[in-house]
Amino acid sequence: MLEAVNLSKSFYYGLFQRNKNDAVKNVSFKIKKGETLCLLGESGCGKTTAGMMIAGLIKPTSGMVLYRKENIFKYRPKELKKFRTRLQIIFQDPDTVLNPRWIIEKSLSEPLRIHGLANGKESRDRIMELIETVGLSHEHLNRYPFELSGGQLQRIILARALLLKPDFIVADEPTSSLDVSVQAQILTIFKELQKKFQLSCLFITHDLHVARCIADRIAVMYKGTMLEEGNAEDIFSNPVHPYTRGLLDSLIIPDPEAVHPLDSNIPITSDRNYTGCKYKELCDYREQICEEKEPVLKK
Amino acid sequence: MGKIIIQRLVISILVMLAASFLSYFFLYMAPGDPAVSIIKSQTGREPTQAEIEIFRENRNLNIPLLDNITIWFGMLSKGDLGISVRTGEPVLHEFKDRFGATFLLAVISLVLAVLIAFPLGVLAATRPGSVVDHVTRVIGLGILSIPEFWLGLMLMVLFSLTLKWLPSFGYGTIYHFILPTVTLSTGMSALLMRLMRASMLEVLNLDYIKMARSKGLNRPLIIWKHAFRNALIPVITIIGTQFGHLLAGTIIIETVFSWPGIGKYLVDSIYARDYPVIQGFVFIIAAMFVVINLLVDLSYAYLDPRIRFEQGRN
Amino acid sequence: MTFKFFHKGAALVLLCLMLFVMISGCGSNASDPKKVGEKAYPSDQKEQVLRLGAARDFKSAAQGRNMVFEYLVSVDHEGNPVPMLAELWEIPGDSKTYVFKIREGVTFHNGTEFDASLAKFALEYNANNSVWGKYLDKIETVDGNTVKVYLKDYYPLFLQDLAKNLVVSPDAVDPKGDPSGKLAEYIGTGPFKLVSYHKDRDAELVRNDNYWGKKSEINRVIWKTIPDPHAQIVALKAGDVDMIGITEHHSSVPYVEVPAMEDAGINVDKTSYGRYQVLEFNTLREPFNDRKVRMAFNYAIDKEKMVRELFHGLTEPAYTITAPWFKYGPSKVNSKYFHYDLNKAKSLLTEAGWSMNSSGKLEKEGKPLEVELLIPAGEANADAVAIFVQSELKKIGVELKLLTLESGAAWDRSKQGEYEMFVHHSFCLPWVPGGIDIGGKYHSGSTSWPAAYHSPELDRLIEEAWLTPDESKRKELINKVWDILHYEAPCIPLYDIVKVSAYRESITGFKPAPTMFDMDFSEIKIN
Amino acid sequence: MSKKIFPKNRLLIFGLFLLTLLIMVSLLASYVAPFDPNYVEVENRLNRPGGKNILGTDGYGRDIFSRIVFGARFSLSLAVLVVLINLCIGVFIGTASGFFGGAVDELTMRLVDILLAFPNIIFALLVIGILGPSIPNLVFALVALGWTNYARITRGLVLSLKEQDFIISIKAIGGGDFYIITRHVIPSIIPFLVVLATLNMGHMIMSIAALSFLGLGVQIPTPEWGSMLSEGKQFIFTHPHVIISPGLAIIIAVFAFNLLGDGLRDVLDPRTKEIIKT
Amino acid sequence: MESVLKIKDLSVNFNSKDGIVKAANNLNLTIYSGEILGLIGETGSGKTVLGQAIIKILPQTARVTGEIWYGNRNILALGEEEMNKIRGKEIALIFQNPSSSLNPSLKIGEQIAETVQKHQGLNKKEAWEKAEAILSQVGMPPRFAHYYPHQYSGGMRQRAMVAICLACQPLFYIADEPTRGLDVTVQNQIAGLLNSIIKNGKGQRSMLLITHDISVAAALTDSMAIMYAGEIVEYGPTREVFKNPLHPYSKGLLNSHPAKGLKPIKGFSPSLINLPEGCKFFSRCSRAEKDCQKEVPMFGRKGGKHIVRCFYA
Repeated sequence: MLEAVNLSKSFYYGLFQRNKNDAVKNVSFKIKKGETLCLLGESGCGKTTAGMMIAGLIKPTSGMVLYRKENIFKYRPKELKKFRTRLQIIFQDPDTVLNPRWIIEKSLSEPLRIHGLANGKESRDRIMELIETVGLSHEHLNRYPFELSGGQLQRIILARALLLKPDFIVADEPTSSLDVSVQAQILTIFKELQKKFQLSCLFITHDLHVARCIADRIAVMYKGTMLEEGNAEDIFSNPVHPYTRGLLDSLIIPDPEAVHPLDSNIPITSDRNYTGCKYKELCDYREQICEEKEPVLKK
Repeated sequence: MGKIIIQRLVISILVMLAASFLSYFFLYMAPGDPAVSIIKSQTGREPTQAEIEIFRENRNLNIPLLDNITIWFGMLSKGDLGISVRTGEPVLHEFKDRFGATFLLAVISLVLAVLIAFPLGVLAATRPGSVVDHVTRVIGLGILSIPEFWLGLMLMVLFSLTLKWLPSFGYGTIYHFILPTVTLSTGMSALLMRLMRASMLEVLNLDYIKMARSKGLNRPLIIWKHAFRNALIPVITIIGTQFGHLLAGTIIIETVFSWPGIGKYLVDSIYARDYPVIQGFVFIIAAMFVVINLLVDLSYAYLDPRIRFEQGRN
Repeated sequence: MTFKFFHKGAALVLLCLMLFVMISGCGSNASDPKKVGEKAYPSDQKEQVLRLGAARDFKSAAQGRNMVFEYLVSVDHEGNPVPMLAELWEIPGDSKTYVFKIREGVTFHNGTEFDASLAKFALEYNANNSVWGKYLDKIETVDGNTVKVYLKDYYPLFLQDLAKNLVVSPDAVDPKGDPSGKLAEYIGTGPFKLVSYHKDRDAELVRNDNYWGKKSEINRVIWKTIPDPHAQIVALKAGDVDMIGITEHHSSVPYVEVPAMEDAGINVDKTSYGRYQVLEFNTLREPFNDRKVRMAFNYAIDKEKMVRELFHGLTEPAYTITAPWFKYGPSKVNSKYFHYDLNKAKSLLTEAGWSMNSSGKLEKEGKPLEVELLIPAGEANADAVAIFVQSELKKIGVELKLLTLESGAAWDRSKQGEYEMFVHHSFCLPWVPGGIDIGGKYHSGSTSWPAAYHSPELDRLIEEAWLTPDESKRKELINKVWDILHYEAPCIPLYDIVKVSAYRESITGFKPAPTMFDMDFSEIKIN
Repeated sequence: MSKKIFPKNRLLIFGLFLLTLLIMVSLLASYVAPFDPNYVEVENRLNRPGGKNILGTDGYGRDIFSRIVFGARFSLSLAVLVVLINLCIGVFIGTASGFFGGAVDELTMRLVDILLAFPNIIFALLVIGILGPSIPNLVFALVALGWTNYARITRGLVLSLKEQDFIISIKAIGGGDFYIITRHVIPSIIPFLVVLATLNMGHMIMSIAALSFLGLGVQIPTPEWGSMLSEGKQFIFTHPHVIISPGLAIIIAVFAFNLLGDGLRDVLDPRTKEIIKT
Repeated sequence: MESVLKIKDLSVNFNSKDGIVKAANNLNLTIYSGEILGLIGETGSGKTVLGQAIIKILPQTARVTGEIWYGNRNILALGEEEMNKIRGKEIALIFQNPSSSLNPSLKIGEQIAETVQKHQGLNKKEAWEKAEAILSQVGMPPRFAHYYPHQYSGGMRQRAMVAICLACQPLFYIADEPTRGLDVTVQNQIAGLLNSIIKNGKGQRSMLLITHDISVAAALTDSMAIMYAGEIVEYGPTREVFKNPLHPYSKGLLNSHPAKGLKPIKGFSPSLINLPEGCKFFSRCSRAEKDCQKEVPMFGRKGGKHIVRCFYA
C-alpha cells in the first residue's frame, strides 16, 4: 500500500548553510492495507518530519515514498492532487487546524470544493452524515472553531479527513494535547472508523499506552533513526533494542499498587552529531563497536 | 553571533556603497547644473555661459560619470571623500564641522525621550486600566499626532516670542538646546512610552513574572529586574530603527531652529547639486546606520542571552 | 561554542567607548570655550563690537570676503569703475592695454607690502576664474607700483570684472604662491582681519589698524550665522545682534516684518541696487509672440497695489526693465510706461483676437487663454508675486497656472525655451544689468534665454555698443536698445527688490555700500 | 462579539466620529467653505480670526478656514492614495516572498532592509530635490520607501501563517498555492493590514505636511495644510494665527486616524498588538 | 497527622468578555504534613487556578472568596508584604511550563540565588554558593548555575524549576502539572525527584500535586481529589480511589486510560461560563436521576477518609 524507502531529511542552517542536522536518517517501512503502523519516539526524534514526508508535504533529502508502487515525489501536479484525496493527515493540535475565521461548515466543505467533487445539497448531506458518524450534530456546523473544545474539533478534523474517502491516514499525535477521557473518545472513534473505511494508517505518538491500544505494528525511532520495528505484541512482550526496553521499563502504570520506575538521576546527553550508535550515551550495553559504526536494522 | 555581525557588516558596506552611488547617479542624471546653482547662490544671479565653463573646469565637473566613480573609489580607499563643489573644501571637513551639532541634538533628544518614556511606560504598564494608564495613552496618542516642525514653531512662539524665556535659534549655550531637544524628544518619548508600555504589559503577563511573584520577590525587583530588562529588548530595536527617523527629524528641526548641523547643509547641497557632498554624506549616514545597528545588535546580545548563544548551542 | 567576548559588561563598555569616540571626534567645535558674541565682549566705549546677523556662512558670502579682501578697481552705485587698490589707470591707444598704478602704503594682513608684483599675482590668480582671463595676453610689472595688462582683444567689461576679483596674497592660496591654487587663508588688504571662524556658526574679525583707507570706529565685527530671517529679527530685537540684512546680496529681511521693526525702534534702511523682479515672456510661443498680448499683460497688473499691500510700500513698482539710473540703464526711454490700465489691457487683447466667452474667460478660436508661470523654487518673493499676478490676470479673463520647479530644473527649462512665463530678476552691479550685453538675455547669442525677445536689429545694436570703446557712442546705442525693448514689452517689470538692512538704535553712521556685495563700515559707530 | 466591545472603546468611537467629520467636510468642501480657497484679496490680508473670516485670512487675503476645508480634501485623498499604493505593492511583494521564500525572498528582504535603513524624509528630500516638487514626485517619493513596511510585516505574517497547521492541512487536502493565498492567507492578514494602514494614514498625512513645509510638496496655490504652514511661517511672529489653525487641522486628522488605528488594534485581534507595535 | 493547609469554601471567579468564569466552586480540601495530595482534573476543570489561589498570584480580574488556612494564618486575608514572606520561603509553586516560567535573561543560578537572598538574608556570593549546592541536590552539576535557561533541555529546565522552589527549603509545595509535555523517561525522573523531596522531608514537607495524568498520580500521591467543572467530586486515599472509584466521573476517568481499557465517557465537559444547575456531571452520567439535575449533591462519607459528591455512589 505505502512504503517508505530509505527516507532521509537534513536541515541546513547557519552561515552559508554549513551546519547540517539530520532530522530523519534512512527510515524505511511498509504499511499494508488496513494496517496501522505506529511510529513511536520521544519529542524531537524526527517522527513528525517522517510523517510529513509520507504525506508528501516535505521533500526528503534522499529516499522515496511509494504509494501503490508509485513514487509520490515524482507525481505530476494533477496526480498529486489526486493523491491528496487518497491520503489525509491529522495534526496534533486541533485548535490550529481549522481556519479560525471560518465557520465549521465552510471548513468542512472545503475539500469537496477544492476537488470539485460535490456542492450544494450533496455536499451538505455528506457532511451531515460524517458529522454524525463522529458523534457531533448539525448545530456544531455554524460555530467558529474557538467556540468548540479540543475534542470536538478533533472530531471535526477526523470528519474532514474522511470526507474525501481516503485510504490512508497519517495521524500525527492526534491525541497528545487532549485529556485522557477525550483521548479515549477520539481513539475509540478513530478505531471504529478505521475498521469501517478499511483505512491504512501511520500513527505517530510518543505515548506507549496509546501505541499499545492502536498499533498493529510499531516502529521505534530515536534521534532520527529507526531502532526497532515489529508487531505490536512482539515489541511489548519482547523488546530487543536496549532503548525500547528502557522505554517500556520506564512506563508508569495507573495503578498505585504497582512498583513505579521512579528514577531521579539525570543523564546529560549532548545534542551534537556524532558517529556511531545514536543511543550509545545512554546504553547499558555499550561496546567499542557502538562508538565506531552506526548499526543497521536487521530482522 | 560573531558570524552574524560579519555577515551584516559585509551587506552593510555594500549597502553604503550602493546608496552613495545611487544618490550620486540620480543627481548626475537630474536636470540642473551645479555650476549654475552654486554661482547663483553666491552671487544671486544666473551666470553667463563663459562663467559656467570656467567654473566647471575649475571644479572638475567635466569628468564623465564612470571616471568619476573610479576616482571616488580611489579616494575612498585613502579615506578621502573628495571636495565640495560649492565650498571647495574637503567633504569630510564639511561633515565633521557640522556633525557635532546634529549628533548632540539627536543624542540629547534621545536620552531625554528615554528618560521620560521609560518610567512613564513602566508606570502605565504596571497599572493597566488605571487613570495614569488612560491619561498617558490618550496624551501619548495626541502627541504622536503633532507634526514636529509645527510643535517647534509653537514652542518658539510661546517661549521665545511671548514669554521671552529662551532663545529661538542658534547654537552655543545650554539654553539654545532646550527648544530643539524638547521638540524632537516630545514625539519620540510618546512613541517610546507606548512601546515600553506595550512591551512591558506583554512581559508582565508571562509565566516567569508569575514565577518571580511566587518566589516572594518584591514588586520593584520583579518590575525592574525581571520584567524591564526583557521588555527592553523589542524597544531597543525600535530605538535603533528610530535613529533614522531621528536624523530625518533633525533635518526639519534644524531648518526650524537654524541649527548649524548636517541637515540644513544636506538640503542646500541637494539644491546646489553638490555631487561629492551628497555622495559623501549619504555614505557617512549609511555608515552610521551600520554602526547604530551594530550597537543595537550588541545591546541585544547583552540583554538577551538567547541571542548571544544562538550560534553557540548547535 | 560560547561567545566569551560578551562577558557581562563588555558590550556595554564597547557601547560607551563608541559613543565617546563619536562625541569627542565630531563635537570638538561644540566644546569651544570661547562664547563668540556673548557677554564676553561688552560694547563699551573702549571696544566697539559690531555683531552682524547673517543668513549665510561667513566664507560662503561675498560680503564676508569683501571685509577682508579688496579689488584693484571697484564700481560705484551706477556702475562706473572707481579706484581702489589701483590708484589710477590708463588705457593707452588700442583699448587693449591697461596700465594700473598701484596704491602705495597698502599692506596685507600678514604684513607684506602690496606692490606691483603682488598685484600681478592677484591678477594671474583671478584670470583663472574670470571671463577676462580668456582675453588675457600677458601681465607685466613695469616698476614697483605699475602693472600693465595686455588683452588679446577688446573686452569692454574688463574693469567691471576686476571689481569682482579679490586681491589675495600669494600666502593666502594653497599651494602658496601658485596662481592656480585655491584660496586657503584669509589674507587680504581689507579693513578687517579674520581671527576666528566656525563653519555655519560664526566668524570674528578685528579691525586692520594698518588699513590704507579710512579706518572704521569698529574694533571688532562678529559675524553670526542665522539662516532663518525671522530668527534674525528675533535676535536683533533681543539685542543678540546689532545689524541684519546688510550681509546679504538680496533682501533677506522680509518686507512684512519692517513696520513692526520700525515700531520697535529699530532703524531700517532700504537701498535700491536696481535689481528688479520681472516676469519673462516666451516670445516664441503663442500667445506671447504677439506684442499686444505682452503689452496687455503689462497693463493688467496693478503694481502699485502689489507693492502697497504685499510689500508694505517699502519698495517702488518698476516700469522699466532695469533701474534707469544705472550707467547703462534705460534712463531715456521714449516709449510710454505701462501703468495699470485694465481697459487698455482688455482692448489690446480684443485687438489681438482674444474675446471673452460666456464664462468670463478669454478665448481665441475656441482655445482659452491659459498661461503657465514657471517659478524656480527658492526665488525670493516669487510665490507672493505669482499668486498676486494670478489673481490680477483672472480679472481680465486669463487663467494663470503656477508651476514651481526645482531651480536647476527651471533653469534647464529656460535654456530650452520650455516655458510660457518665468519669474526672474534682473542683474545688478558689478554685472551688466538688464541683459543687454553680448550673450545677455536680450541678445540672440544668449544660451540661457533663447525664448526671450530677440531681433537682428537688437543684436546689431548690442554688438555695436559693446565693441566700441567709445563711451558716448555706446551710451547712444544702448539708449536705442532700451527703446526697442520697452516698445516690444519682452517682460513685465514688477518692482524694485530693495535691500533692507535693519540695525539697532545705538548704531549711527550707517551708509549703504555702492554694490549689494559690499558693506561700508567706515562711518559706523556704536553709542 | 462586536456589540459588546465597541461601546467600551470610547476612544475608537471618538476617532471614528472625528474621521467621519473630516471625510464629510472634505467631500462637501464646496458647501462647507464660505469662500473660494484661492480667492486673493490683498487688501484683506492677515485679518485676525473672527468677523467674516472665521479663522482669519492669510498673507494674500485668502480665507484660512476655506483653505483648511479644501486642504482636508487634498491631504486626505493624497494620503489615502499613497497608503493604498503602498499597501498593494507591499502586500503583493510581502506575500510572494513570504509564501514562496527562496532566493526571491532573500533578495527582496535585503532590498527592504536597505530601504528601511534609509530615513524616508531624507529619501523624499533627495527625490523631490532632484526631480522637483510636484504631486507625482511626492507620491513617488513616499511610495518608493513606504511599501517596505507593509512588505516586511506581510511577509512576517505570511511566514507564520504558512507554518500554521490550518494552511498545511489545506495543502494536504490538495489546495493549490493560489487557492491558499487568496482564500486563507490574504483574508487572515486583512485585520492586521487594516490597522497598519489606518495608523499609517496619520503618519502619511504628517509626512506630506512635512515635505510641503520644506517646500517640497504641492504646487502653489493648492490649499494643503503643510504648504499653508510653509507659507505662513513668515508671519509666525507677527500673525501667528496663520500657522496655528492649519497645524491644528493636521493634528485633528492625524489624531483621528491614530485613535481609530489604536482602537481597531485592540478590537480586531489581540495578536495585532504584538505584530504592529507602533 | 497534622494538617498543613486547609481550604474552606474557596470560590474563584473571573470576569471575561463572554461572562463570568466560575473556575472554582466551594472547594474544601485539607492537606496533611508529609503527604502528597493529588488534584486530578482535566483541562479547564479549575485545578491550576486553585494552585495559584493558594499562593495568591492570580490575575487582578480574579475574585476569590472563602478561606485558605496555612497554619493559623488565613492566606486570603494577608497583605502583599506578609504574603511575600510566605511565598518561596514557606510555600513554593512548581510551574507547569518551565520554558516560559524561567526568566530567559537571567542565569539559573541567579534565579535560585535571588530567592535565597530575599528570604535568608545572604549576600550575593553566599547565595550563589547555595544555588550551586541546590542544583547538585536536584542532580545537576553546579556549573549549570552559570547557564541560561535556553541552554537547558526540557527536563533540565523542570529540574531547575524544582531547584528554585527548593531553594529556601519550604515545607509546602504546589506542583502544577510538573510532568506535562515531557518525554516518558524524563517524566519518571521528575516524578522521582518530587517524590524524593517529600519523602526526604522527614514528614515535615507536603505537596499538592496538580495533574491530569492518573499514572503519575498513582505513582506519587498518598491521597487524591478529583475535580470536575470547578468542583471536587471525590476525595480519598489514592489506593482506595483507584481500587474503588465511587463517583461516576472518577470511574469514567480511570477507565478512559488506555492501560485501563480505553472506555470513554460520553459527551463533553461543560464550559465554566455556563455551568448547569445541580450536579455538573448530570448530562454525562449513566446513573443520573431527576434530582441530580436540581440539586448539587453534598459530600458523602464512604468509609474512612473516602468521600464523594454523588447521590447514588
